[in-house]
Amino acid sequence: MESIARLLQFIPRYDALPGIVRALLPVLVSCVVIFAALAIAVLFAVWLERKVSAHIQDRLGPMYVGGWHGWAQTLADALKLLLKEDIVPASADRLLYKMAPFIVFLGAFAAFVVVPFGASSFVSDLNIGVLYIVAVGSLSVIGIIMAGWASNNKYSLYGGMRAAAQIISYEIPSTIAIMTVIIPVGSLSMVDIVNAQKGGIQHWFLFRNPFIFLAFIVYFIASLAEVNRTPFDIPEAESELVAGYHTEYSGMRFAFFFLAEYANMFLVASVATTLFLGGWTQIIPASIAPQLVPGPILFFLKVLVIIFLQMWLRWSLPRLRVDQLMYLSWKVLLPISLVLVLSVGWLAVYW
Amino acid sequence: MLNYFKNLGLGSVTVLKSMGVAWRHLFTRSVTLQYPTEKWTMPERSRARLFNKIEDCIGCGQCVRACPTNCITIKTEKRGKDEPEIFASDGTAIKLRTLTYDIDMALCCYCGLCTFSCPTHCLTMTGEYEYSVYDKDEHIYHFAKDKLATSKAPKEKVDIA
Amino acid sequence: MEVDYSGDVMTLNMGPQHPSTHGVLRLELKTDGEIVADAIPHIGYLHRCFEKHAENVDYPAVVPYTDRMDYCAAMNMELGYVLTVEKLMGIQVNNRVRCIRIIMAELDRIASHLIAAGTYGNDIGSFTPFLWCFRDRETILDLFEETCGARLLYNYNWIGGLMYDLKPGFEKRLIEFIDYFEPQVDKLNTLLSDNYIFIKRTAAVGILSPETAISYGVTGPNLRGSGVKFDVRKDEPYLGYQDIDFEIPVGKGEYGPLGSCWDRYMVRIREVKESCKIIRQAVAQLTPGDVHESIPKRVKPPAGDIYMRTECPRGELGYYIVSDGSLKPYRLKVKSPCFTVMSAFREVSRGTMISDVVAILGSFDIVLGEIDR
Amino acid sequence: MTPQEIAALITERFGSRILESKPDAINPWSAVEPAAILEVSQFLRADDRLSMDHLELLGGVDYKDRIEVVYVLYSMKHRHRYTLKCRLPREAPVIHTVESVWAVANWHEREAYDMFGIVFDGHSDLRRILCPDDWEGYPLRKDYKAPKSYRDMPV
Repeated sequence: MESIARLLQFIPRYDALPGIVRALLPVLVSCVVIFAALAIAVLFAVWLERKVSAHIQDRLGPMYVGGWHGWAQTLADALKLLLKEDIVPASADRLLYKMAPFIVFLGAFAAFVVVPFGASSFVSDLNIGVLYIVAVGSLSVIGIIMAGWASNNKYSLYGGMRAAAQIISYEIPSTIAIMTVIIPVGSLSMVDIVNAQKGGIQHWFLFRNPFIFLAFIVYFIASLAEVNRTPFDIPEAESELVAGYHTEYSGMRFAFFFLAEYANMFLVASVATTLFLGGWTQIIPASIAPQLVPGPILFFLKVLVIIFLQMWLRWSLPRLRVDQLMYLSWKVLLPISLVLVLSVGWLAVYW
Repeated sequence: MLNYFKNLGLGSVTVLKSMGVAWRHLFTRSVTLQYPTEKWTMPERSRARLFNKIEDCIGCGQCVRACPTNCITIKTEKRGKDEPEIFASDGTAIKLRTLTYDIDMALCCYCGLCTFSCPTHCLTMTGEYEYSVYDKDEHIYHFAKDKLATSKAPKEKVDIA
Repeated sequence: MEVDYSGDVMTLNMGPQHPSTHGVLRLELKTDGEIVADAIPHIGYLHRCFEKHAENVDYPAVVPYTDRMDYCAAMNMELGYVLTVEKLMGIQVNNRVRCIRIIMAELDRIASHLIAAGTYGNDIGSFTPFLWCFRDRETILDLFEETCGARLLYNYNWIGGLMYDLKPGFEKRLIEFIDYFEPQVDKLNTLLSDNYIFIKRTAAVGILSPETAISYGVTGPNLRGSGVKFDVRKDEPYLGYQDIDFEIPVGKGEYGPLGSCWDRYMVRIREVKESCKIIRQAVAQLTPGDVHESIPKRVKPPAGDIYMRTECPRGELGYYIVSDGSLKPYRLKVKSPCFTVMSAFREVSRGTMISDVVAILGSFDIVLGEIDR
Repeated sequence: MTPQEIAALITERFGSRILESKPDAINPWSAVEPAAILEVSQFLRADDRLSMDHLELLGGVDYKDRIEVVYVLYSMKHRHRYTLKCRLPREAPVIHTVESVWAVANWHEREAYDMFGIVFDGHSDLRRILCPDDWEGYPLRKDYKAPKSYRDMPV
């Protein structure tokens, strides 16, 4: 935000603006910037998803729109969705029904405030950054339950209920896995965590000790469940619940759910990158090679690797059942993550 | 407890195996055919739109009897004795004038039974498969139209002669 | 699973428009949370009066209608009908017709099982096997198309013969395909069948005990999945299947109780490999001959009734034909394998979860066109 | 067991209640008195020499003067097949259900009821199965005239 505020100084007669505007303008502008960047990234991710799935399945995927390998396909789809009729079921709870997609999106979007994209490109460096992400990130549950309830559709209700149970269960192992990183850093600030990993690949938490590596795997699995991706996509399991909580949605509101799903993917990938893969820091230590790639691009590339991993998993695995999902969370991931935290703590104290 | 870890191990290994197979397929050649720009060649026996070479049709009505869905309508009349003898291309004498020969392709079930029953092989199934229309009545193909026109024309000529 | 259903029971209508009901089937689920207390199937949404139609058209013109019953395995559907009429009329076909019929039936069995396996993966939530299966099925359909001109509804088996002879070079392309295809089955197994999540989803679900299966008249892969070694091809041979060397795969219950969804699924996968074996032998037995040799000019069977069954991919398909000596069947009744399996559905799915209902339905591999006829 | 042996066995057991037997036909069958169908079925199923545990087909046939119910039975144990026929009056075809003997008969009988109007006495759930519940007439009867419309929809 500081850099945006500095940029805003170049606006003529900026100082003459009222104080409240001067206070709010940087916030607004950074919101818009993040939103725009996120929207583009999501469009790209959707395109990538279609391409990855297509090639795994021996297909080509979109090829026509935009010329080169159908790069504009998702743009066209988004435009189409915006132009489509916004249907509200007759017996729906109209207010909740209309609010739900925005709340779902809000959760994903607001969490990006504390993600450091580069050395100085972040909106805010909260000293409780990680806690904030965990808290805001689970806001989407409320939206999903609202959508499931307000649609007045049994399938939606099932989707909403499943999502609530699933996301809340998986918050626990994922948060505990995050703690393995917080223990050696000793700070909840995202910027501090990235700074602690500066200086090349060997300083990333992923490769620092085996316990954190396992914690990364636990976090990755739990985060998959949190963003409802296969093999944990039971809230929207298309072969069981038609489309889960967004069965009744159409047009722009559906687009928002879609956007939120991919924004959530970006969010968990960004958190994983920041915590385990060194965020925007360079891969090769400065002593060996010049550091040419700018931080934000590097960050984006790392995020993409994790997103690709998510897609790869999605297109090669079947879906779990509800009870198996709970089993995995409470009986596998939770004990493992607890053991990992204890081990990391033991290391931090006695090493 | 042992079982727990065994299952955990089995789960991880099979998941990784699945991912491995999927990964290898990322780089295999895709089988997609870019349809409107690329088209596959239809085998010569392809059974799609029916076509009747009306000049060879003797109006026997075998096809109507063979059709399981009654999609062929045929109306004939006897040709006059004074009219010149005409023959189908395989030499069969055409004794009937086909007034209407309509095929409703919307009803057709593409079984091909009519083509086999046709004695002069004038009714054939072509490889033409792109003939969607906006109005389902456009699926009725009138094959006899041209014949009517041509069959009338010589009659006048005969009169003049 | 013993559950007390004293709580509030919610009725959930699954279908007729639902992604995993494989057509227009309606399941009336009485659910208590995720648990299904009762699942009542309602069929008939795809009823096309096949039996009534058959009474009104000539014997040869019934063949295209039989195609439309089980559109995923049309070749086997018409084969059953044609063999029944031939038996009624006492027609003997020559060796070439016999071998080609075996080849086509087994190819169609592979194609049908590929759909079954692919859509089953889709039901369980894995989309990739679906397209891999369809990719290979496409090659089979290409082979069919070059032989008889149609890709789905063939009308290829005629009473007393075949529509066309094979094209020159067909055998070579067929063997090439089989050579290519057999390793693909192992790939599918790695991706889906042996996947731990898949096994967990299917292996202890939808148990159909052998006694229940027989009582409900379940046949084909579903019966063999319950461990009953019964295959019409071996036990009541037609087309000379008795001279062909192949195994009848049965469910063994590797990952749980016998007769689970996984067993039924795996029987199909193993059957695909057996079909490849049969095709290789049938190609070796091909002799020259005229495929139109014994086609009668008029199909006019003597008065009487006959029941005959064949092994189609979804189970035993029986035709009961009453002939009054005219050109049209007096009565034609089809014993449809999916119909009987579907009647066992309620029994099997009681007390499972919603996800299991989908898994059970997929493992039965039903085609609504055949249930409703 | 050969069809001849089966026919002899059930004739011996049930005597005059087996109306007619044609074990030499292409599809060997016996006509059973409708009232005895449940007993005969239970015997065929339970007897160790027969153990007809698989009901392959149950269907009606309209012979214009009568309606026949056809039971095609098969034994998974002995691998033999036999057909039973029951002749019912056309006006009021009623027969006892065999649902208790073969579970699959439930749906088959519903279909026969739907198509021919054969009433199966004691059936647990005798509703139409393929046609809509409020469909009129029994489509596979030979004198059936298809209606012009159903609920104001042209058929």
